Amino acid sequence: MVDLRTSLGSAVLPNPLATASGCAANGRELSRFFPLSELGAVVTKSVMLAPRSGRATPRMAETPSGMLNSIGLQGPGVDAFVEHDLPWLQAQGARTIVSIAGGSIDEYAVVADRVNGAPPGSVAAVEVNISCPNVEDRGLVFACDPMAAAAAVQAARRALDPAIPVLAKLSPDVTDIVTIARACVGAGADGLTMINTVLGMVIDTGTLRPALAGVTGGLSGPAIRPVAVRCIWQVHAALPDVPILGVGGVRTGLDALQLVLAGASAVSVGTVVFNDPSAPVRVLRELHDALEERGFERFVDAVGYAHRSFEQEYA
Amino acid sequence: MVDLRTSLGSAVLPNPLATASGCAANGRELSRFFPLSELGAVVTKSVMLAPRSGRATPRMAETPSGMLNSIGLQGPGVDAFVEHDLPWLQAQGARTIVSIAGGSIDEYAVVADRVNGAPPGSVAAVEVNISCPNVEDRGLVFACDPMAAAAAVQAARRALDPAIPVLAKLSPDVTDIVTIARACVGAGADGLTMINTVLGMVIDTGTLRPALAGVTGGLSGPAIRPVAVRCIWQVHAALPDVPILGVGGVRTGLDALQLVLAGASAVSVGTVVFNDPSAPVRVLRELHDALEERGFERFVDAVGYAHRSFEQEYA
Amino acid sequence: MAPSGPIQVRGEVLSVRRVGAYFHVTLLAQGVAERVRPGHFVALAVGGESSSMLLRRSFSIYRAQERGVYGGTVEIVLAAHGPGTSWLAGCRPHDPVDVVGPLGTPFALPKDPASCTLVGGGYGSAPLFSLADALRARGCRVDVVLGAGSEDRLFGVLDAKRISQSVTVTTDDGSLGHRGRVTDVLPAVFARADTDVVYACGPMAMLRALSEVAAAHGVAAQVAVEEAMACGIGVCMTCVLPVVGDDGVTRMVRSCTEGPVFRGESVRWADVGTVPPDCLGAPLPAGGH
Amino acid sequence: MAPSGPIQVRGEVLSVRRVGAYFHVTLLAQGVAERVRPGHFVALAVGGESSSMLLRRSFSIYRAQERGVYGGTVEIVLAAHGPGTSWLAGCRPHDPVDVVGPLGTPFALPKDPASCTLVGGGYGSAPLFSLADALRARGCRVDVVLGAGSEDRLFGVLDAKRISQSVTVTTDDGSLGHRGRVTDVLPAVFARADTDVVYACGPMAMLRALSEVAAAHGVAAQVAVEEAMACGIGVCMTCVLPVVGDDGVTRMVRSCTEGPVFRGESVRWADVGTVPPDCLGAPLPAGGH
Ligand SMILES: Cc1cc2nc3c(=O)[nH]c(=O)nc-3n(C[C@H](O)[C@H](O)[C@H](O)COP(=O)(O)OP(=O)(O)OC[C@H]3O[C@@H](n4cnc5c(N)ncnc54)[C@H](O)[C@@H]3O)c2cc1C
Ligand SMILES: Cc1cc2nc3c(=O)[nH]c(=O)nc-3n(C[C@H](O)[C@H](O)[C@H](O)COP(=O)(O)OP(=O)(O)OC[C@H]3O[C@@H](n4cnc5c(N)ncnc54)[C@H](O)[C@@H]3O)c2cc1C
Ligand SMILES: Cc1cc2nc3c(=O)[nH]c(=O)nc-3n(C[C@H](O)[C@H](O)[C@H](O)COP(=O)(O)O)c2cc1C
Ligand SMILES: Cc1cc2nc3c(=O)[nH]c(=O)nc-3n(C[C@H](O)[C@H](O)[C@H](O)COP(=O)(O)O)c2cc1C
Ligand code: FES
Ligand code: FES
Repeated sequence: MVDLRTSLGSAVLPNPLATASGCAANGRELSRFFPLSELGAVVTKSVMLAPRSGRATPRMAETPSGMLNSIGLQGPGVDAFVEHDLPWLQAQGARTIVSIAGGSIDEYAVVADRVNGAPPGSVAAVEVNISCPNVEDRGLVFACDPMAAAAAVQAARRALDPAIPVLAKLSPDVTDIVTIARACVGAGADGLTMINTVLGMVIDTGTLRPALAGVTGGLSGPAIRPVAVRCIWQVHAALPDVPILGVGGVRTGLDALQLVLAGASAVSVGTVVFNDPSAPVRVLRELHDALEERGFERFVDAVGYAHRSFEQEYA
Repeated sequence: MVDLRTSLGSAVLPNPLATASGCAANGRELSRFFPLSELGAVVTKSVMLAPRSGRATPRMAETPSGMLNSIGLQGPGVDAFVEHDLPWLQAQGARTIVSIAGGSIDEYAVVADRVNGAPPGSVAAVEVNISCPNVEDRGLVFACDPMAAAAAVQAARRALDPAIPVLAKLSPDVTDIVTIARACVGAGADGLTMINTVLGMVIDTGTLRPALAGVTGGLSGPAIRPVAVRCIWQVHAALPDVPILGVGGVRTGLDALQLVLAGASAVSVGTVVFNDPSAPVRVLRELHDALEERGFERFVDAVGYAHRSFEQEYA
Repeated sequence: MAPSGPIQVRGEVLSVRRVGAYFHVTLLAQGVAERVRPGHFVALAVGGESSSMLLRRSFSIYRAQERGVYGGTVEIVLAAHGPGTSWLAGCRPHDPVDVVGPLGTPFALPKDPASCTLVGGGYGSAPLFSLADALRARGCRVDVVLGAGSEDRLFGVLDAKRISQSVTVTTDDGSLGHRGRVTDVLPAVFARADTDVVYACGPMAMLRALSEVAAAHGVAAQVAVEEAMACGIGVCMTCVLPVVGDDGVTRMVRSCTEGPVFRGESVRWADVGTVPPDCLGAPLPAGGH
Repeated sequence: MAPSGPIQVRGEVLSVRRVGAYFHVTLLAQGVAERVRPGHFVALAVGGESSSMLLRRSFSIYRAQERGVYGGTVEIVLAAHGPGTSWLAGCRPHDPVDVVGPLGTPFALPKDPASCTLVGGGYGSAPLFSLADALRARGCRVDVVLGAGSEDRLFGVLDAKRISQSVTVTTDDGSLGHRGRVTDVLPAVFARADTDVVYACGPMAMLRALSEVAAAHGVAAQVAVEEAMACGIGVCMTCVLPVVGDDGVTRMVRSCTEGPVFRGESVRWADVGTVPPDCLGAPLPAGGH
């Protein structure tokens, strides 16, 4: 038996497996396939201040070993979320990482503040999804600029009880992810979630037009796993003390292990849930067995392990 | 019969199908599977000034619907290339797009100059691979900075006969590809090739170390096709008059059609050649039939067509 | 009470039979059948272990049997249309197929005996046969209308005769029955059968036209829609369409969970594929904040 | 003259038979067999049409027949090791498999009758049987040494007896023959057979050790290496290893095209997996320009 406990900042988790924001709704539907308490954490769909309808359909297109989505953050708004979803999740024994989003620095602050008002113990951590367009700056995505990213993270951090760790969720669509990571940590992020989807596009060869109503969309799934591993590797090398929640294309326990060896302290399963609703618990089991076979007694010893053997060999 | 003729700047091609740099060596091996003259163009492996051994092995890892490579531009050096490969390609009736690379602005200039000295008619165009580390600037990749990208393109452009079109090959690993595209066009690029590989990484869960000797590598294949379509779409929207050689994950004629509808005037088949050595001619056939079924009489009418129907609907 | 809610099981192909333009696939899927009600669907993983196709394909349940010779089975009728459905059509007995189901909200059944007209477009007839059984068990009158492009795209005409008062067939090309659309013949059927409720499954355009005809004749409509679905289980929000709630508010509603069966008049057909400006949480008009 | 060079054909699985720890797969591949010479390999596409596995898998050709009952066939011996080889092992008769071959540079045959020792490690024995036939046709003496981890990982021991003067078997666990490595027994075989040339195929570590033993005994070595290959046809440059040319210069050479067969002493075994600093075009030492 491998000791699977891990932590993301001050959030202590019984194991490193989590859902990914937007790939598990707010837990109810998946709870029909396995008890949410078996996971290290449930990461909820990014919530904004007001209810949102999201974008028009088509919202998805299948791609080789992946998919493209453009949902547009459909959701009930933070008040309904805090009132209905958080208590339900707590009652299930889930550890909830609340993903928040905003269209302005102010919105991040207000949403974080409302989450801060949730009953004590119902929020294990807050993940700040900064892959949103900033309506106050020509729609530029916060995650693509270190200053904007830092400002959004700082707004959330300030609104929240210091006991609640804040994770900044980074986009891979940048020239230098380490710079963005540093900016977020400088702004008070206790940890980082990597990666959000990769900007992509599919053209429908029947209609001869973009397949998604939103034209471009986010690419996810096993296709992007090598990008996630690379981002985690780069950031862990630069900021070895900052915990990382790894996400991107995890399908099996060995995939999760890759992210862990690159530097992730916990791992989310996203798109693969659509293929296999019980994937999070399956991947957890497979990861456990993979660690055991490789002689790890504690999960945390595997975090970033590929750097260690690498430095030894080449240093 | 669809009229398949197309052009990349002043280079007129009988059809839009090409190989991709580094995925067809310098043509000899593929010519055992089909006559190179059947393609619109052969894009050769990026050549540098001196012979290069490339990196240590392992140089590749398979990934879902793709692969990672880190070859390190192994090659014979430009003089041997001009002496042995270009005449052979010309004798085959191939139209050759010569891909050049450099570790410094000066190297781009010198390599371009040597290519310029090749027998007349043996070079249809020059593709400038700017996804190389600049040894004079802390190893920063030219393609990641508009100034550096422009300088490399300009060095090549100046060394070459104005009758030879220059294509700048862009990397998708940037926050804003349109800025880089504009810089390259400003520096004299007659066209753009998009996209080079996406930076990725695989960790070997057996050795618990990076799978590639080069640690990170370039992700290619159908997995990245949505990224290629998106980059072509964005740049064609911003610079509709600049011809684009599309590349990234093309496996079928319908995949090629996606790149064309997004704005590509020609399409390279790269990694899929490893799966199917006759893919370039198969994709050409499939693309022809797909255009015919959709009522296109001329290939060039399909270039960027998805923008047109899109503007009509939403403008 | 029967167990309810979806489960995930490693199923197995028992048989694949060609039926006209379609394939009738029987799957062994332990534990699913006892949960099925008419209108439910299943989501199947496609392409095998090394598949590049990540998303499941959804299919209406044609028949579910708690125990046949082999244990619980689920039957579907599929059109081999793209790579996923072609892969399924090419499966052979004993091939493993991962099954998630039953999914979705089934057809609502009338509490009292009523006259029910069941309308299927193409393979959309598949879920109507078990529905007919359930309705007849409640003493309802059942009339069936089946439409398709051509004769080979009709499914279950003979079956339908066994279970209904009347069967009316339409084809676009006139290769069988009335040449035209199901909506051409519906008013006559409604009149003849004195229809209280119409149940329908088929292409969106048919459901839309049918919902209008039903509304015009004061007939309640229960329609099973088919929207592109990434997950089928309610977690991804790709399968939404604008639906008016009992409170009069339009919401973008998941067709995999709140649907696939909706009341015909609750779907804002003209706005499918858009977010109507009066929808809850719709983006503010440009210039707003 | 027989046609030469590789072709690409849509082949078909004729049979898959378990042999010890391996699978013996017979493929229908029109036009390939007549081009095959001993030491050639084939590259097979794996996973079917919707496969997420893009790269072909390479296999030594065990046997190639220009016309059997079914037309030209190619046989391979495979270890189901990862997803691609497992997929092949799970194929059934009539499944289509795309075949590219024959590929690579085959074994060089001696011009005059010579004493040849053939050494196979695990499934590495597969290409040796057709080689033995070719050598015997030239009047050569053939002795065979087969080694593996355990008995079930030996391939073709009985076959080998038919075609050779002597067969020596080694296993790491002693389950058959000598307990130990092939290199333990080679000096004795060389002495007994007065070996001129040793031909070998198997794991890299075995080939390295064997090349050293051969050099020490003044025996020429022809070894077929196994490097990870992305394309198999010479276009990608992933499969390189450092090899000393006739001009004394070390180059990173493609094992799929210049190889897989190399002269044992030409491979810089200790430097495989690196780029030796004296290799043509090696990076300059840090600090250089
Ligand atoms: C509730 C429901 C019930 C259905 N019942 C049946 C049935 O009984 N028989 C039958 O033949 N088909 C049915 N379909 C349609 C069937 O799911 C699609 O034809 C199938 O998913 C297409 O997959 P493909 O690989 O062939 O095509 P592709 O075009 O390659 O599919 C690509 C992606 O788009 C999605 N997609 C494409 N077309 C549709 C569609 N029409 N509906 C939903 N998703 C789509 C696929 O699921 C996949 O994710 C049903 C769909 C839904 C939503
Ligand atoms: C010239 C040559 C001849 C070979 N002959 C045989 C044979 O006769 N019988 C046999 O069982 N195997 C043989 N192999 C090895 C066989 O190609 C690999 O075992 C197989 O590619 C592994 O695929 P996989 O999907 O099972 O493993 P995976 O590990 O999933 O493969 C992933 C990728 O790595 C490559 N790869 C992994 N291991 C190897 C390897 N050992 N050699 C080359 N590529 C590898 C694969 O081609 C694939 O691209 C040969 C290899 C070469 C190069
Ligand atoms: C349908 C869908 C919806 C998503 N919604 C969100 C979201 O609301 N907030 C967020 O931070 N990430 C969202 N993501 C991104 C995922 O959380 C994850 O970062 C990404 O998909 C990569 O992981 P994967 O390959 O495991 O899916 C979404 C992804 C998908 C596929
Ligand atoms: C093995 C390999 C080697 C490559 N070498 C080069 C190169 O030398 N120069 C270059 O510009 N691109 C190189 N590329 C990138 C391809 O030309 C192409 O841009 C990329 O692979 C995306 O296309 P694809 O998905 O069709 O392969 C290489 C790609 C691969 C897989
Ligand atoms: S298909 Fe995912 S929510 Fe409906
Ligand atoms: S495997 Fe591609 S060059 Fe050898």
